[in-house]
Amino acid sequence: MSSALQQVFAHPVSLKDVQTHFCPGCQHGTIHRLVAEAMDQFGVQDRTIGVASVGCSVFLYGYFDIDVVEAPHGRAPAVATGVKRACPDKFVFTYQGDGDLAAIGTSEIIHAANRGEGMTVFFVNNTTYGMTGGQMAPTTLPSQKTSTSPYGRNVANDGYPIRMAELLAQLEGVAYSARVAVNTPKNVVQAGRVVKQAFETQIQGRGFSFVEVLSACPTNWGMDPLTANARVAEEMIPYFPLATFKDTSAA
Amino acid sequence: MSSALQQVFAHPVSLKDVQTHFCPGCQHGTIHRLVAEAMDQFGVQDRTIGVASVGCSVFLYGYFDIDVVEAPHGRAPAVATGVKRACPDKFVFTYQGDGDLAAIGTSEIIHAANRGEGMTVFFVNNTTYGMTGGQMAPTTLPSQKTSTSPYGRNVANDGYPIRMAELLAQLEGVAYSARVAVNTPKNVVQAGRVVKQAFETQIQGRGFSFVEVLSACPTNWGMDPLTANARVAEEMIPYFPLATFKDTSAA
Amino acid sequence: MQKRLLVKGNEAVAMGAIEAGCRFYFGYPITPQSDIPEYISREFPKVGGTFIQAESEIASINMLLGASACGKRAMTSSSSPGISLKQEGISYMAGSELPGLIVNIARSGPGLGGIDASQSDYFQAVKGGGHGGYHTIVLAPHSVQEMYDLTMLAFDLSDRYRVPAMLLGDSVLGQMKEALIPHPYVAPADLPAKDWAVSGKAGRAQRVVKSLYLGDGELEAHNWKLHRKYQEMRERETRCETAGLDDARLLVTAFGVTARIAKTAIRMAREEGLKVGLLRPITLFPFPDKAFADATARAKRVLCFELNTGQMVEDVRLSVSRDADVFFYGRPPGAGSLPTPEELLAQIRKHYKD
Amino acid sequence: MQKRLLVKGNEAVAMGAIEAGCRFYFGYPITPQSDIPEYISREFPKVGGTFIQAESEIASINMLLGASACGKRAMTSSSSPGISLKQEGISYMAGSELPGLIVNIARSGPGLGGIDASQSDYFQAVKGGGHGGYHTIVLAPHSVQEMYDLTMLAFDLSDRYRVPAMLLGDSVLGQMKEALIPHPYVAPADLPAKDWAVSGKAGRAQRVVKSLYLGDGELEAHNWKLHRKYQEMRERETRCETAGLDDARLLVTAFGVTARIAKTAIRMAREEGLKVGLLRPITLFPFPDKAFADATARAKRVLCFELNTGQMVEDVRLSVSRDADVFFYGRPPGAGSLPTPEELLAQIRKHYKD
Amino acid sequence: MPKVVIDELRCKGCGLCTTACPHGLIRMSDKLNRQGFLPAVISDEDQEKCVSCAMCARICPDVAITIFKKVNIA
Amino acid sequence: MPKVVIDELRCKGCGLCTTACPHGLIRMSDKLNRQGFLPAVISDEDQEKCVSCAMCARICPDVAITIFKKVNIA
Amino acid sequence: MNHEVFMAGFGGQGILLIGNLLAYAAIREGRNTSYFPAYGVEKRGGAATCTVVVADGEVGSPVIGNPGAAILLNPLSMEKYFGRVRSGGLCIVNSSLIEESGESRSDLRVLRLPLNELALEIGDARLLNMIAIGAYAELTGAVSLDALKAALADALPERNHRFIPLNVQAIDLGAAHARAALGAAA
Amino acid sequence: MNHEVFMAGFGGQGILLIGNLLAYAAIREGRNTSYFPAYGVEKRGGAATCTVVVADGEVGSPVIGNPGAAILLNPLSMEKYFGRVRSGGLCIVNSSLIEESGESRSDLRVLRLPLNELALEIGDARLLNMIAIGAYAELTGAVSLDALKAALADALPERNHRFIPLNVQAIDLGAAHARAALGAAA
Ligand SMILES: Cc1ncc(C[n+]2csc(CCOP(=O)(O)OP(=O)(O)O)c2C)c(N)n1
Ligand SMILES: Cc1ncc(C[n+]2csc(CCOP(=O)(O)OP(=O)(O)O)c2C)c(N)n1
Ligand code: SF4
Ligand code: SF4
Ligand code: SF4
Ligand code: SF4
Ligand code: SF4
Ligand code: SF4
Ligand SMILES: [Mg+2]
Ligand SMILES: [Mg+2]
Repeated sequence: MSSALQQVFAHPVSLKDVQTHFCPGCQHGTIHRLVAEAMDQFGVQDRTIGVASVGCSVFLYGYFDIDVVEAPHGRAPAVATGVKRACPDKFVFTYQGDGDLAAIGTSEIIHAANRGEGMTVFFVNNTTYGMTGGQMAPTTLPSQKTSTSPYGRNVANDGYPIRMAELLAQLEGVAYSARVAVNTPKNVVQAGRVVKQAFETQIQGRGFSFVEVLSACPTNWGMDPLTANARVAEEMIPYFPLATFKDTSAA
Repeated sequence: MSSALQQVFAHPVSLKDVQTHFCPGCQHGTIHRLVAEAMDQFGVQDRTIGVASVGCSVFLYGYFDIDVVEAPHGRAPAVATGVKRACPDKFVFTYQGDGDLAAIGTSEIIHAANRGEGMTVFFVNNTTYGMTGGQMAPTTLPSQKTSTSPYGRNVANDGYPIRMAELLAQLEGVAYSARVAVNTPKNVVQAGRVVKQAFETQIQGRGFSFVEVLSACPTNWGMDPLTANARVAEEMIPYFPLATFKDTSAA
Repeated sequence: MQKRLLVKGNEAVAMGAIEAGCRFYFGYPITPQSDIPEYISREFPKVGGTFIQAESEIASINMLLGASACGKRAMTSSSSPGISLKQEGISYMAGSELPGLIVNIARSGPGLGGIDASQSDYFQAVKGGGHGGYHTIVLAPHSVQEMYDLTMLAFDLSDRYRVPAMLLGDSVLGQMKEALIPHPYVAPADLPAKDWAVSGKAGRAQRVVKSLYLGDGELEAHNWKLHRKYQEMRERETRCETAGLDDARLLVTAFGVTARIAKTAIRMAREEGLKVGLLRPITLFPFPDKAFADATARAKRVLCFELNTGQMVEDVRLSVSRDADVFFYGRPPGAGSLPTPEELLAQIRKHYKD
Repeated sequence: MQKRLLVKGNEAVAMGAIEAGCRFYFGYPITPQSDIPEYISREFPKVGGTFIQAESEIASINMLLGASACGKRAMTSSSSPGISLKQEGISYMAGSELPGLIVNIARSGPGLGGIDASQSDYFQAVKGGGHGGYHTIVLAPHSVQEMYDLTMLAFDLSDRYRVPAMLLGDSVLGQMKEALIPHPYVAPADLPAKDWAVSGKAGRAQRVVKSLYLGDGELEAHNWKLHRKYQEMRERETRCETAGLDDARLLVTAFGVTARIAKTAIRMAREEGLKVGLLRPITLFPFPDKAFADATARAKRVLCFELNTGQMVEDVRLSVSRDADVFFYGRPPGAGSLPTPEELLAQIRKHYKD
Repeated sequence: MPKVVIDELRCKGCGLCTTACPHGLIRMSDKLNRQGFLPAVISDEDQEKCVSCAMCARICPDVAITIFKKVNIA
Repeated sequence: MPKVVIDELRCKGCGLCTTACPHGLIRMSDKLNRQGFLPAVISDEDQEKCVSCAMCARICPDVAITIFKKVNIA
Repeated sequence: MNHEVFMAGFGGQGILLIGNLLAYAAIREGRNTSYFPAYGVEKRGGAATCTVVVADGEVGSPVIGNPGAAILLNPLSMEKYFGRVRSGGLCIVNSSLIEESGESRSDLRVLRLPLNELALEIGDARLLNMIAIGAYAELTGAVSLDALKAALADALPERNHRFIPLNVQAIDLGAAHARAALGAAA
Repeated sequence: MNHEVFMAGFGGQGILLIGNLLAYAAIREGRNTSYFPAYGVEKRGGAATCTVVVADGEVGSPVIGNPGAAILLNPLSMEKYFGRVRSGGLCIVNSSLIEESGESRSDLRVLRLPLNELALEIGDARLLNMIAIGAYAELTGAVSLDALKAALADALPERNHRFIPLNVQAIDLGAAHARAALGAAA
């Protein structure tokens, strides 16, 4: 009896083997990996059409080795509706930031969800507009300083951070809605599970599935990656609880 | 001791004494009256700015004797935000149909509500696009036939009727959200009470207030006024329950 | 299929689209074009088409973008304010080289305006209402028959050049009924395969439909590519109707509904012995500039007639021979105020010189 | 206030707006103009201004509409794709005769394109990207100082004519820093009172701000009224910079950032002894057509230079004297590919004739 | 002296008031008004039976009904 | 034979893996890599202590870490 | 020859139906035709108007400023449109609702018919529109009465085809009254 | 006289700061100037570049295809931009990171300085940018060293004003090395 080394953690096949443009400590990378892993696991890479949104994740097609359509800012759920209706047998997902999905794209996400479009939406909530330099997002926390809330988000003027996973769970077309984080290995594992649940929801044709992922944006938070990562647990999770808000498979 | 006649029900002062363009049995007229009565009661006619939307109620300025700004279709809450911010001491309201508010204007209503804008929104839900000839609205009931759902609303393709009063009540900026109907004298009285509650919410500066009113559209439902009115109780109220979903004054 | 039917203009568009194999419609109601979605919502179930009444015009154009990216013939329709809302999406489609049909049954503006016929959206359609200096193919029918025929043509041109196409009608053309002779759609044999469409990458390399070009010089190269397509279209795809050019001393030009009025006025003028010709652009983009240059090499006077205060007249001025004089007669749209043939005849008399 | 400051173009816009008394800003982030909302969000609290980061560009333009209807000086800013989204709202403002400032720090398109400087939004800005055939005032700064000065002017013109105004810049003008000499805003003494603004009808008749005109002939009359305003502006408000017109044999014309490049190229040409002049439109609408007609009565050759494939050149062609020749040199925008003065100089040499 | 005044010109003949009156006092005329509608009417006799509860007025979408109540004056 | 393979070129030096390793086996290098980052490293000695739990790999946003596990072969 | 007719009334008077009918009849006769409806504010009750052109050659403008003929069914239409009818033209006026007012025109043939009453004679108040169009066809010859009657099958929805005989009766009644009036006038 | 300089490096090397500094110095001297920065994809780390023009007359184009001078701080910048420097111009190259490669140009003055090491000499690695700009000013005379030093108060945020002396030292060090190289080359 001898021993050998077996690979237990490897780069997913659906993810291209390239360097990303993401900043150090940016968790878009982690979330990309989890989505790619699910694609691998369900064997859908070859029949997946991804819809890229406008935000730091705009280069989706540079990282995922799949067919991709680029949507205008906020409109990914509408574009994905067109895609899914045209190709009902494909696996269709959007990947959107919080500015994209919860601000300019509010109508599109609500109505795609309400129609129960058979798509999966990955929603990356980093409490800011990453790509454009850290402006206030609909999910920016009260008192959080951003480049357009330089004195801290003032809820009286700017409104309240929106909890999208909870809001969408209200809609009848939604089959699955959950919120996860990727700030600890444990949370990453749980996030991976939820991502796969969402995939399954679509593959089983149960309706619209939605995964909100809390994510760090060290660059625009003005923090080093470790501090930024710590903020996820300290400030974000208390406001944005991690939970599954709806799962029709459980019903 | 002699007897005389005292007027116990009169035309509100804030409502112009003119014939409306509404169809026979259309309850936009009733809702106009209730809003005008509240204006009279609170004495705000002279400091009210109404924001008209695009729908059968577009001629707001023809009926209410107040200053009015006309908004593009769906954008009344954004226009009203500009108005209220510019004139914080005025009473500002929008009056919107279900196509206007729950379809094209979804983003605007959600974010105005979420910001807690100190405005009042009257939302007339008649399960159809009245002005444009009876197309399917976001609130069209399952199986309801309209000119764009000629075989009846198919929820699998068209999605589900949205319950706006409940949805908005989820948002923190919302101080008051309720649904009423005007299909019976009793419901009209209750609707009047709720309208006044909404006025009070704004006048007390407590945030965003929202009143959804179920309303008949005999013309586009293809019914005579009495049948249409009966449908409100038979089909609409079961799906759109009459209730106050949020009232921060009660808290 | 040789029967003459009495058909509404809007329905002719829907019929033409279905006949041309369009099976995806995304739209939002707006007068005076709602007959299009209404007809399609009724007929699509019979042919297996997908009809979605979107939550907005913006969602519609982006659903169109998505379906088109999958290689499907797809369309949306709206009227002026709704078309304004689609401008970002149209620009994205142009940048992504996606075909697709956008129908504008134009109404009067600006703003909410009214629902009467208008030609005030000419600039928006032809010069590009969206950002970035792209073009769409713009076809201008002037009869119910053309509403049908040009809808089919629009799909073909759009697919051939991978350029979004717009059919620019107006309230009158949309709401009127006339005789229509439907005829079967025959796909041009040489339409290029849609080898760019996404479908899942099984058995081939990844495909990406996008308008983002950030690499050094990439966007410039992409824009030159688009520009070359527009030039090619300018050379090969201009279409117009002409009449009386042989002896015309004055040329009347108009598109769409005003061309109808012009035809009556020209007939009246000819009856008076005035040698008046017609040059009716059918493609507004590409604009039939050579036709104007040729025609004005002889007829040195052109009267441009529009239901606006002067838009196409600029393209006419840019197209005519240098020594030709271009006159304009137009009125903005407004309730119950369509110009009459008599009114135009008076203008013809005014500008006519033997 | 005579100090020369080193200021970024975007910030100069914000400074100019604050100085001109603008206290309402509504906008949505987009590169390369986000410095404007960032500056304003920082400075407005100090002057009692209201800054709202709206949920979208559409919400922004409609908040602007609302604040403007109340008679307030208000503004929004964005960049190309965002400006496309505002077209319906701009059309409504035009139709409702509402003033207000819309800043477009244009970037390259179509679609998502890139964030480099571009002049491909000329048509959209000048011909009306929205429906209904309206116009907005369009001012084209070419320096940081003008970003400041023309912002102030834009508010004044907009208020005077009750026409929305657009400041059309680009990435380079927005991102560059130059010397700025701030100066106090002085309101023109003859600005008309805003006796149309809503405020609650206390003590007076109802006021309505709207663009809907359904009565017989009402909309046509309204549109003629707008048209007359545009004509008045054409007569009174065109502005341009000229140089070397006395002896110029070739006129170079360009606006905004390309005018900067043109100035260097013209200097180089003059050094070579070529008599080259400059005509730089500052108002793109109203377009300085008389200036072109006058200048080309002498210099018979015009070279139009744009960062696109040919847009302003159409207005130039429509403006010059009939026997003048107009040449065009342009390149579409694209990452890292701004044309150089040397490149333009070569074109000058090519088209120059003594 | 009428307690219920129905403005014939405003009435669009929808009939809602007829169902709202708890005493069934209102009925529809069979004579078209100038707008081409059959307006609501109440007979003199029924005026007497009216309790001025204003149910009919409240439900009228066209604010076509005004209600008076008999009060005793000291 | 390494259980933990850190791709120096992919690593952006965020340090998240250092906090993720339950045994504190990973530390940051003090030598810049070609991208100008200080990459994560693990010493040969620590490779031995590694339990191949992949915590470090899971948290790495740049998928810069690959994990191998010693298995017995019959 | 070209025939243009403008028709107006309030919703429910069946203006659009007879406009359609006339256009269908023209198609049946192999002529060219255009039918153009116009409503009030977007879609809803209220006023309804339409213009029909019947031509042997190409139909030019489908909207006519001064039509050669008009059918006016209610007072409001009379007020708004009577003055627009082209000199030398024809106007059919529903005298049941439109009182003989001060404004009259000597340059027109004006046929006043008590359409509501005539319709009740046949037994259905809704047939007033058919009486009007029958009179129009008879007076102008724009289309033949036969074509008009045949076109009922095109213009009416299937479920109303059983009423075709009644409609034919109304068309004939209108034509008869027109002939009588014509005789009287001649 | 006109001076144009293009500068490039990766984020964190302080390119934009010295670009600003140069422009502020020009303003202090009463000259005209333009400063134009350019980033990579929207806003974020990665590459940073800028162009500064200093002129006595009006500044024409703020973006220069072939600048008269360049400051290149990392290998990528060298690869992309070295070839663009105008013939007869000057290029300051950070030899700490940029290896002497095959591609050299004889039509340029190229000054290779080990900026990282020099910065460490003064005690702060971040000062490499100041050394570079000192060298540039010295070699071109675009602005005086005094103006450059005075402009530190404009370009640095208040909270960093205490580091001004250190920055001055770095500027002087750069200038000294430039002079030395100039001497060597002369
Ligand atoms: C219509 C339009 N508006 C604005 C922008 C500018 N923009 C690009 S990305 C973005 C927001 C990015 O934030 P988010 O969606 O949260 O994604 P993140 O970068 O944070 O992942 C914005 C506003 C745009 N490209 N298009
Ligand atoms: C941008 C735009 N899209 C569409 C329309 C057409 N339109 C006018 S009103 C309306 C909907 C009316 O329905 P609703 O809001 O429910 O009001 P209702 O008439 O039922 O009271 C629509 C789609 C428009 N005017 N503008
Ligand atoms: S800016 Fe923020 S979201 Fe964007 S790549 Fe950097 S860290 Fe990630
Ligand atoms: S169409 Fe419907 S909503 Fe509009 S006025 Fe008529 S009944 Fe009322
Ligand atoms: S007031 Fe009451 S009792 Fe009198 S008619 Fe009206 S509903 Fe009937
Ligand atoms: S409710 Fe009003 S409008 Fe309806 S019938 Fe009665 S009085 Fe007339
Ligand atoms: S695999 Fe586990 S034990 Fe080994 S280095 Fe990584 S986190 Fe530490
Ligand atoms: S988590 Fe990944 S990128 Fe970050 S330091 Fe560790 S290996 Fe490097
Ligand atoms: Mg974000
Ligand atoms: Mg409705």
